[in-house]
Amino acid sequence: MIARAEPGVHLGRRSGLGILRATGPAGIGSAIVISAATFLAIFGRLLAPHDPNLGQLAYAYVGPLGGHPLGFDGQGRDVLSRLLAGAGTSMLGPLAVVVISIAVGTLLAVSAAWRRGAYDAVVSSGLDVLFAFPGILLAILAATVFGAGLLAAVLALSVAYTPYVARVLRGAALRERAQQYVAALEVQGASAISICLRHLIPNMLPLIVAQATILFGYAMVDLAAISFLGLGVQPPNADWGVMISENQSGVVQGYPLPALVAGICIVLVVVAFNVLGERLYEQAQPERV
Amino acid sequence: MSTASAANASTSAGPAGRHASGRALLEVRDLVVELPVEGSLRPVLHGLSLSIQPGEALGLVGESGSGKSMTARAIDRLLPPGARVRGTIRFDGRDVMGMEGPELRRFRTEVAMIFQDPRAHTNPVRRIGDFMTEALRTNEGVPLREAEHRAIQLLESVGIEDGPRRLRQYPHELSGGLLQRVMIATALLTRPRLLLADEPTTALDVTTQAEVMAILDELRREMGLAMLFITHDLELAAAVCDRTAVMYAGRVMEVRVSSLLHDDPLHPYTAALAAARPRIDATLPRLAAIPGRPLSAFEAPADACAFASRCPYVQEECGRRQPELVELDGGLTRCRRAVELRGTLGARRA
Amino acid sequence: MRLRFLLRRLAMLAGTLLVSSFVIFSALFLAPGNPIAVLSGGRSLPPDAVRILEARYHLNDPFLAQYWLWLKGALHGDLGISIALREDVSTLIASRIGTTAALVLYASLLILLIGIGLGLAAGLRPGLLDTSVLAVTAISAAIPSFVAAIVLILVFSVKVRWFPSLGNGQGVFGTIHHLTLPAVALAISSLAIVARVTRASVREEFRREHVQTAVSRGIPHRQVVMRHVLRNAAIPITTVSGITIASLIAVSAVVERAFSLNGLGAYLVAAATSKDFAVVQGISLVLVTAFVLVNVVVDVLYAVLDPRVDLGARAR
Amino acid sequence: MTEPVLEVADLRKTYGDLLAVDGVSFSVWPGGSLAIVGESGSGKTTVAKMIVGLERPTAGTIRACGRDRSSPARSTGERRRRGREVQIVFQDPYTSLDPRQTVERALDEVLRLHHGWDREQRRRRVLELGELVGLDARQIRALPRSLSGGQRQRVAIARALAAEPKVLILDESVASLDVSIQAQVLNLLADIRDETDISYVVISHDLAVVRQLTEETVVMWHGRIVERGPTPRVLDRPGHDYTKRLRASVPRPGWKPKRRNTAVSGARGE
Repeated sequence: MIARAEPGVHLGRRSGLGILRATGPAGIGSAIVISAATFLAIFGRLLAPHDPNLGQLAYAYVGPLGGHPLGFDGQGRDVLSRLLAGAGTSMLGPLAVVVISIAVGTLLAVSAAWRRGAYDAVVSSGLDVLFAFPGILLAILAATVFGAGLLAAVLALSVAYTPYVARVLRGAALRERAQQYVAALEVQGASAISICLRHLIPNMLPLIVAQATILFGYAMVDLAAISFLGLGVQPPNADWGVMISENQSGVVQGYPLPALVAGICIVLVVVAFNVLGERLYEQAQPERV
Repeated sequence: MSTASAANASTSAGPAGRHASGRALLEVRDLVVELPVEGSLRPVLHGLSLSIQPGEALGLVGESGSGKSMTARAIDRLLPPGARVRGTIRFDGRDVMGMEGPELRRFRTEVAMIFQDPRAHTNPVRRIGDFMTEALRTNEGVPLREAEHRAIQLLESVGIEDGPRRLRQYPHELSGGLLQRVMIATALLTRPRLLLADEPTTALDVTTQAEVMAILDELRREMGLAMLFITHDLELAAAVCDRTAVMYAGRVMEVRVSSLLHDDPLHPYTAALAAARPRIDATLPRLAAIPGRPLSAFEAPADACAFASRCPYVQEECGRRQPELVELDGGLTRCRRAVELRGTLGARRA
Repeated sequence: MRLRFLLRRLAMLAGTLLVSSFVIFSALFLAPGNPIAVLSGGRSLPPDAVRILEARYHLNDPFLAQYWLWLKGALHGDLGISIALREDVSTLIASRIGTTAALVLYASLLILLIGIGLGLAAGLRPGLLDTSVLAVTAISAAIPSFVAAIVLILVFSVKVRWFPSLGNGQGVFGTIHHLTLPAVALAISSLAIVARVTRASVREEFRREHVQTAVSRGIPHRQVVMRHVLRNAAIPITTVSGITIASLIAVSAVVERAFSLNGLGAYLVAAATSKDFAVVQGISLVLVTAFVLVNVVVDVLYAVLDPRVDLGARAR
Repeated sequence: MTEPVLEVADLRKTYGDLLAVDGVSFSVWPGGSLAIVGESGSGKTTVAKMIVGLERPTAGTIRACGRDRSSPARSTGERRRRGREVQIVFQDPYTSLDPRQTVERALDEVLRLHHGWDREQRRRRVLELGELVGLDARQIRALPRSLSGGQRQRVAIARALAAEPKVLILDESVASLDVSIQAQVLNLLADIRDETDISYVVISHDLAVVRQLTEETVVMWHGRIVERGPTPRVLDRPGHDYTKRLRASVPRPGWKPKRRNTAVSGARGE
């Protein structure tokens, strides 16, 4: 008699593969790029044809040669090997940021939505203060305090991203909390923890995954930027952000290849995460019936 | 009993049959609407026909999925993109389906629509005054001051006295009942000839509903306005409409003069619907529930009676052929056994 | 009512800044390493010299007293002395803030004009234009500023030599000339994000029921678009543009480094590397203040645009 | 004379300055059925929420099965015991079930909470409950999305009954169902009461539903009870002006809507 909006963020119980199929060709293409990047992140170091840190200054900024399809960087190191070796840190950093900020953000969001009232107010205003610190600024502060390095940058970005995660998920948690099945379980005498773990969070999962996917792209850009500034991954360790920073002089000298390929890798992976995240987000939106 | 009522009915406002005297204001014939759902087209209306005379109120009653809302939307050409429509809709003799641009807009000013959820159907960032007078100022070039004056007058006639203050408020500052009155006043402001009211009181409390219905009824009669009144409440439709059409699975099952609907329904579905409601004046030992659940238009078979699977009077033949909508006792019915069952279905009221 | 909202928002702003300043100060206070060692450049000093330095920098005062001194100074425009350059931090900031402000302003204009323009065009005209905007913005949203920087330098200053690759430039036109590539690099991904959100908001508004009401009343399409679709879409567009522009303030550091611009961000990074604490504290405070101020402006704009915002309640 | 199974005395709830419920008292006897009638904002749903512990009363006492439940439960055991005393079925069949859980799992979860049964015992009880509310084995294994509104509401009733409560609160539980389905569910509720000694508290704005389902009625208006008595008496010979108006507003054959001559003014009217 009344057309109703199906509330919540439910995907029902579609399998992971089913959800992926629903994201369309762009989503599937992105998933393939992400899988490839993940594979390289794990096995890149083993696949590298040369020692990524072995520099032969005589070959500085020399173009592609036999066995060196991408040529050499400013210190005469094999660009392909550095690219493959760098995939690890370039992917691991964002992964850590996403895991930490999503975990903490979900915890804060669900607990605030569950307890509401004063606790929610305290959490929300605490997050509001954190909002005042852009990720990169926090990372620079962290580098000043703890010294430059990947760990400080990852922790700083995790802290900076948490309020964003928590704000989006708090809204979703509040919507889910307002569903009548939650009240029904409370009346049954089920504990808050069991309702949150068995019902609330699983029903928010599509949104959490979408959020994590989009965040990965942002984290990758920000971490690479911090490395580019010299405050993240430290040379001679290979990392895509570091490669751009090291070889920037090559661009002005008319030899842009090492910086450019590292840039392309970053853009490719970030596009894939953005597109897939956006598609998943659309899937996680409340459906109308 | 039924013949006595039929005699009374001739005094009621609207003629019952479709071959009534005079030209119908709205004439819908064999309307088929299909909407895109997950890549394929799904029928929501199956050859729907109805007509409304000038000044007449026609009730359109049905359970969820029967297609009553879609009927109003199809008439006002408000179907979502990708919808496929066949059949004819004529308003005052003009072909509505062929209208474009200015002609379609002029038609829309002659047909006003009231929706179920006034909150969603008003722009939250525009003031009430702006909302009410927009059509008047845009389409008829009425100056703002004049338009507001008329709006205030109409607000008064729907029972809102402090019009000037209301015009400066935003929709979120008004309660649901009040906003629905504003909606009604707004719909009447451009002096339309037909009102399409889609469950205008469903979201309201019973006492508010009575008040809003009374206002609507009174003003409609004063202005000689025709109305298509959509509701799931058989009693409400029968109380405020001259004739009532009962829909099921995208089809019209019966059209009857409202005063005869309870005592002498023509279709088993109408009778079952009336009998299933609990009564306010007596506790029944058991309600006459209809088995099964209401079918949507796309679930109903095309070559059988849509109600056959739930009908207490079903015969084998009912499952073989879709019955036609035929005239009977001054009404219309889509039942193969209508003549046979005539006069026996209205068992309920004394 | 509006005034109360504004006062409330300003009080929240002051609170946020106070907490932020405390965080900035205490973080660096707690940093490992002895300030005397930094001051002396690692040489061992005679006890007298140490005592003089300790007195001058209040190193032996309790933590809160030191914070209070710093905060009081900051409020009077005194942010301490750069250890590396032996100069007033405020003076150093003043000489560099112009570049950063000009860069962020330039990039913001690009975002507002091109980003919102593209988004509106795509949102209002389904078809080829829409598809191409979607495709182009999907990629450009993923281009980090420093990658954009190397590509822009490669194409426009190394190959075609239209724009310089490094430095600030002289005079108004010189500045614009020098800042064009940095501004584009800074704006490119934000611009794409704003364009996408704009497009999505316009589409979303088109589907609203109240738009259907307007159509059902015979309002001409153009007017429906202007008064009901775009007016309402302006709310999310303003919010996302504001947040995006605020985020440029920090990212400008990356662009300043890439183009060797003499701005605040580049200076902050240099100070962070050399552990010049007073400078890091001072610039962080300035950047956080700017960031928070932009966010307040967004909040106020949001409240102005959306009458549903309860002006008495907490913002957001 | 037996004890009332549910006893509410001087119940009061304020939200800031707003008085939502004021001095509400009533008792429900074993096997009895009481209606709370009123419109939106009358406080009837707030009363229901306080009884089941979803809202905390500002003042007053609530006793069920002889035990006080005016303040929040202190232990897990206490919370579950309260769950076995009073259960509730809400209005909206679309949000009253976890969309990721099959009917079977939803019922099993509740059984596990309340009874120390093994898997086989629970499985049998799930089927019994399904049969009680008219769901077949296929529907028992289904996800809510493939069930209709009426079927979902049957699941909600089965889930409430799984705790074997003494009192079942029906908070507008049939209001959003289609007429033909509503009749089925009302008949089902009558059958359940015939077969068990359960008591109902029926919260509704629909007087016909109230007539069909209850023996006693209290009428709430602006947070207070303005009239009480046997349901047929309250509906046929209403005493309070508000009840009269409510009764007169119900559409029925021969009914014509009438305007009250009070115009609306004031900030939010109504």
